[in-house]
Amino acid sequence: MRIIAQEELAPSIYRIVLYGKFDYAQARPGCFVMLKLPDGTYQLRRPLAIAALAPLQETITLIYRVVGDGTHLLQQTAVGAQLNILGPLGNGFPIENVESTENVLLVGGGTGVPPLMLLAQALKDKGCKVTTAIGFRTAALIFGEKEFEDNGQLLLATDDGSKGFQGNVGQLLATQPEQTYTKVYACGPNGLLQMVQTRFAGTTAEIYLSLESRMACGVGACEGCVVSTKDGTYNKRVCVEGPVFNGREVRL
Amino acid sequence: MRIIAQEELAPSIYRIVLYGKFDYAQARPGCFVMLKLPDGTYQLRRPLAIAALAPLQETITLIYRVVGDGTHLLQQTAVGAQLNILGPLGNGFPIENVESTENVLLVGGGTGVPPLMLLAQALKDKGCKVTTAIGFRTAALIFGEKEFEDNGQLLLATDDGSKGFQGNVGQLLATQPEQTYTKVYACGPNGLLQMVQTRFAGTTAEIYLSLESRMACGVGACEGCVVSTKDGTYNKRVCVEGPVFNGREVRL
Amino acid sequence: MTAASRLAVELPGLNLKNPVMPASGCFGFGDNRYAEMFDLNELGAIIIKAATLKPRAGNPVPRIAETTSGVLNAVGLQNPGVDVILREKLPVLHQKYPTLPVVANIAGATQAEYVEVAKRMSASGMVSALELNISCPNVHEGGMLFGTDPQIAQQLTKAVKEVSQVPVYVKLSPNVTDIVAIAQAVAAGGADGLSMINTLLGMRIDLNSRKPILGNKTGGLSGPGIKPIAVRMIYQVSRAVDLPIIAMGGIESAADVLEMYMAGASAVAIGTAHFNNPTACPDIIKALPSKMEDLKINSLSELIAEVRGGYPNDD
Amino acid sequence: MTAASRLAVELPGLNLKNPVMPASGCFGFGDNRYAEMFDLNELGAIIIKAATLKPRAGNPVPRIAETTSGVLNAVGLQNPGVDVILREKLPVLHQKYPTLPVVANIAGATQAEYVEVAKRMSASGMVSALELNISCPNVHEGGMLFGTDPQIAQQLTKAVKEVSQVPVYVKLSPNVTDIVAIAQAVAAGGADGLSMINTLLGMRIDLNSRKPILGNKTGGLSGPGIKPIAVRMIYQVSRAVDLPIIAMGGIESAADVLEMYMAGASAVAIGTAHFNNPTACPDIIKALPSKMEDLKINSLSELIAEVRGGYPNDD
Ligand SMILES: Cc1cc2nc3c(=O)[nH]c(=O)nc-3n(C[C@H](O)[C@H](O)[C@H](O)COP(=O)(O)OP(=O)(O)OC[C@H]3O[C@@H](n4cnc5c(N)ncnc54)[C@H](O)[C@@H]3O)c2cc1C
Ligand SMILES: Cc1cc2nc3c(=O)[nH]c(=O)nc-3n(C[C@H](O)[C@H](O)[C@H](O)COP(=O)(O)OP(=O)(O)OC[C@H]3O[C@@H](n4cnc5c(N)ncnc54)[C@H](O)[C@@H]3O)c2cc1C
Ligand SMILES: Cc1cc2nc3c(=O)[nH]c(=O)nc-3n(C[C@H](O)[C@H](O)[C@H](O)COP(=O)(O)O)c2cc1C
Ligand SMILES: Cc1cc2nc3c(=O)[nH]c(=O)nc-3n(C[C@H](O)[C@H](O)[C@H](O)COP(=O)(O)O)c2cc1C
Ligand code: FES
Ligand code: FES
Repeated sequence: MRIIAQEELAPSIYRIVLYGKFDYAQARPGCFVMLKLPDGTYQLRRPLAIAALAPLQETITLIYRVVGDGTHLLQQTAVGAQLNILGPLGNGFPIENVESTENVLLVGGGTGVPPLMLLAQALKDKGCKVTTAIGFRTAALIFGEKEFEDNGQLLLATDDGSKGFQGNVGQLLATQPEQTYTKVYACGPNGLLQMVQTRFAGTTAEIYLSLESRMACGVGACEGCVVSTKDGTYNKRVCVEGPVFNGREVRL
Repeated sequence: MRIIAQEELAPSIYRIVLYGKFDYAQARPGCFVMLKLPDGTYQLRRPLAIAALAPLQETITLIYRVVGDGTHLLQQTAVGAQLNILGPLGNGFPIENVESTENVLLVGGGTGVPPLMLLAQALKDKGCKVTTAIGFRTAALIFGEKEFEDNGQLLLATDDGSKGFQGNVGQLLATQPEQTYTKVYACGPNGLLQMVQTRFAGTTAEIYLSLESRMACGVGACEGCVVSTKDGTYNKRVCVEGPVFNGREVRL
Repeated sequence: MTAASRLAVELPGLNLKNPVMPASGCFGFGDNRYAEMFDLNELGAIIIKAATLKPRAGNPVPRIAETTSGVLNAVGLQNPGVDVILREKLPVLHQKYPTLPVVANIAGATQAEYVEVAKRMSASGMVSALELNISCPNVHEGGMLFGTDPQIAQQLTKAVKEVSQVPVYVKLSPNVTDIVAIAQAVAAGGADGLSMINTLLGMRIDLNSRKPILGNKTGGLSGPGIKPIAVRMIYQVSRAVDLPIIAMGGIESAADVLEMYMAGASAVAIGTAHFNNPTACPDIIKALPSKMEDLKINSLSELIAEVRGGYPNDD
Repeated sequence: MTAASRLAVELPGLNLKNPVMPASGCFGFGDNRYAEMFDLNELGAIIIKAATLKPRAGNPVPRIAETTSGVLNAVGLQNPGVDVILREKLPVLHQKYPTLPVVANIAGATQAEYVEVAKRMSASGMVSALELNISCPNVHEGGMLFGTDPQIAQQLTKAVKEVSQVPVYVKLSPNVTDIVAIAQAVAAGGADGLSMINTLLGMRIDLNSRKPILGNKTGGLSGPGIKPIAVRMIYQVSRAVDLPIIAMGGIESAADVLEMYMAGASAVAIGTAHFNNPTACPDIIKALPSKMEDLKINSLSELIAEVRGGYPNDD
């Protein structure tokens, strides 16, 4: 696919828009792509969640943080360059059975935020009441605000209190009145996911957690990305049985 | 240095012009540069002879044949890109003591031709009578014709006779009347250099041969590029004591 | 000679229309999404993920780390065990691709385990050959020791050969002082062929945590960075041991395949290259004929004969 | 703590203002044009090209071949012999850079040769330490065998230690099944430190000629592709043997240096990186302090103490 736009959303956070052939029909919120870096040195593709989809315009949007050599190179890559994209991959968030009357919560942090953007929109399209709680280190790092506000209610937390609630998302949620969410979807660092598991364990909400894992193939061929559920040890591959798992079953 | 021009001279043969800081004062005909390829995958720079120098315009010209991955990548590199150049390196052809009255012969083949272009010009500037004999596989592959004709007499050979003499440069020289060249300078494949050694062994001409060798450092640090002379085995480094050697001493 | 027969090679148990197969551990049991990207019938064969007697959960995550021109993996032979493989994995593969030769990679912690897995696997009628994995650097029992001690390697090969109903290729570890000694030992043990090389033991350390990235600390290094080591070992072994070699280690292109042949290979396997290029195998198969033409190679079988028949004239 | 003392490290015989030195064979005797590109006084030390008793012409050309993220070399210890080095090379180096510590890499075909070279070299007053090269893959006599057999390695170390007037670092070969056994053997032989790793034995074949590119056929593989192997070996050895390690193998950046420290290194040497970047050493030295700051490393000597003091708590 061709890079048609690339912009900085916040320090070290970039949005990249890719145009071209893609299996748009199969792409669901929570799915990811394996992006081949435009330099033969790298042996592994990089997994990145789909943050937005525009089948008619034939574009997908990825939002990534520059953390290492690969994302640094991606950031350096000029608009116009072709990128080899494998995907959509992964199961995505289960939303088929969400009713328009449901009250759903999205919880995210850091680079776990992008897939929630696509999810929020899909749930809003279904007519649900969407609440999103996301946390950042500081106000300058916030992105996605508008997208979440457009699709429901946004609860913002920053570690330093420079915007929204001061503290992490877990602490933010603790201050909220007990709500009867029917479904909770979360993506972010393991700490955040564990917090969500604990916080909603006693509720009747269905919990869906999107996981990260170091991947080689991204398609279920190498057993590199495994995770354990209550049914076994390393019995699930994040790339095919995930990245989204039932939060009551997956062991973090 | 920055690439300011790149053009195809003949199939697989490219001329590239580089602009920028360079130690022009030290560059002599027969000197080479070690060019760092613009891709981190490559561990070794590529040695290329200086084909033309324009100190006032601050440019150097290299002429190269695409033979492998490195030269292929170079050919793909766009005008405007920066290339890291190490050089000028090597001893170059000895021309300090050439007198304006001398009758000199240049012999070249294939990618041995580029350094002779700069040499022909320098010798012409000194007022010498320059004859150049160069060989190519076929007419389509010829380059440098104009440059050599501008600086003296050009004898052309093609293996298939499609232009000039039919045969190799050695055969071409055999057809020429015995001349009293005071100096013979040659650059090209080993076969050609050996022919020159043999052909002029019985004459009084000084013979200078420019050699190729697989190099790692290019600066005399690794002993990778050695060649033998009559005084010893692998006693000379092509990158510092060469690439130009006394043809009566070097063992090919 | 037809384009097809140019690529055909014959090895014990493996009558291959072309020499290219996915390497063990990089293509599961053919039950992954790579299989949606091309028709596995295009492959010369497929080498499946290691099978052990009991299911193995493998090593702690992270199991994957990238290195310069390489990948470290410490999967640790995760697999559902030979019985599940025979019941659930191989029948599906066999039914979908009835003519695709299957090479079963087998591993164990003890000789008895290897023998038992070999017995069951080779009796299934669904595999054309075994690949005896005596070289996995990522398991703490057995694994590597079987591949680093010539005597143990020979005994194991012999024991497996006694029960196997299909030819046995022994997969050698490069983490040894003298690969030729191991190759000679397994040849003496009755191996029908060799498979080389498995991964080199390596490590990466995370600068922030100051700890190894991999859960298992060390992992096996694969990819193009190790190709010169593979070429050297195949070259040395092919001159000392008269067994066909399935070559692997960093192959990414038709040129790499031919370099392996010139070193002494009879067939090739592709692992790490899949991760960047899911259609690495069919791409290489397609590119081979014209690359061979460039190099004036009429057929792979003639190339094998030339390379491996030519040793006496070699200095 | 001053920026300077952050980089200072102390090893037997080597009191270094920073830990960075050119690796043997990649910087001659300091008598090459790299020395025009920066002031060698910036270096922590310099390791000079191998010295043997007699002059050596080395291996046939070609001696250099590139591989993916690596270089193969088969120079074959070309050098003018210890006496010429002592008479012509070291005095020049010493005069130009009187305070630059020099580590002399020494090699031989027999134990007697090693001992003789060690005796002369260490008595010269111009070298701070010896680096006993028992690991050169590019010579057919001695060389590698000294580095692959623990007993021979131990004997040799002992013999050299008996005559050497300066500390002795033994340079280990990675081409072994068990690097720890060799390290333990040379430690028992009295080594003052270790230097690791030398190159991995590799090969490239030219597709047109169908023959190995290198005149020597095989060569030693260096460069970033081998770094994970170096890290693993240094990690293993540093946990088993209480000797300081000069680390090398694919180091290109300050980050690579720190990864080596976290594996267990006390100093580092840079080889192949010079070929792309002649100022690799000073560049790395300059980059180290800020990289250390990023990673909250106060000083290298504290990092050594942390890493190598921390093993009991390691699982
Ligand atoms: C399913 C999935 C979806 C993801 N979606 C996003 C996203 O939308 N936005 C975003 O910024 N990041 C996302 N990540 C994390 C992202 O893949 C890593 O940040 C990225 O691969 C780092 O590459 P690098 O070369 O810059 O870092 P390096 O550290 O140099 O990478 C080295 C290797 O480690 C792997 N790696 C490093 N960090 C991670 C990580 N956190 N998770 C998985 N692999 C890692 C890399 O893929 C590569 O193989 C996702 C990860 C997964 C598994
Ligand atoms: C002093 C000197 C001057 C040269 N001048 C020119 C010139 O002006 N024009 C030109 O076209 N070529 C010249 N060459 C040859 C040129 O260096 C090689 O063609 C080029 O390095 C090939 O690089 P590659 O990556 O395309 O080929 P590959 O074969 O992929 O290169 C692999 C490695 O082999 C080395 N190598 C391959 N062929 C040669 C060769 N013939 N000589 C030396 N090293 C080689 C490469 O440098 C590299 O390290 C010169 C060589 C030397 C030593
Ligand atoms: C993720 C991964 C898993 C592997 N699993 C196995 C395995 O189960 N059994 C085995 O014999 N080799 C295994 N290997 C080694 C490969 O089969 C192959 O020998 C090695 O990777 C070198 O080839 P390559 O460079 O093409 O990957 C594995 C390699 C990788 C990268
Ligand atoms: C061209 C070249 C020559 C070398 N010569 C020697 C040598 O004489 N003695 C020695 O002990 N090691 C020698 N080495 C090995 C290096 O010192 C070093 O151990 C190895 O290259 C790994 O480091 P690197 O990856 O930074 O190059 C040589 C390496 C190269 C590339
Ligand atoms: S990344 Fe290979 S199985 Fe998931
Ligand atoms: S290339 Fe290193 S000495 Fe000439």
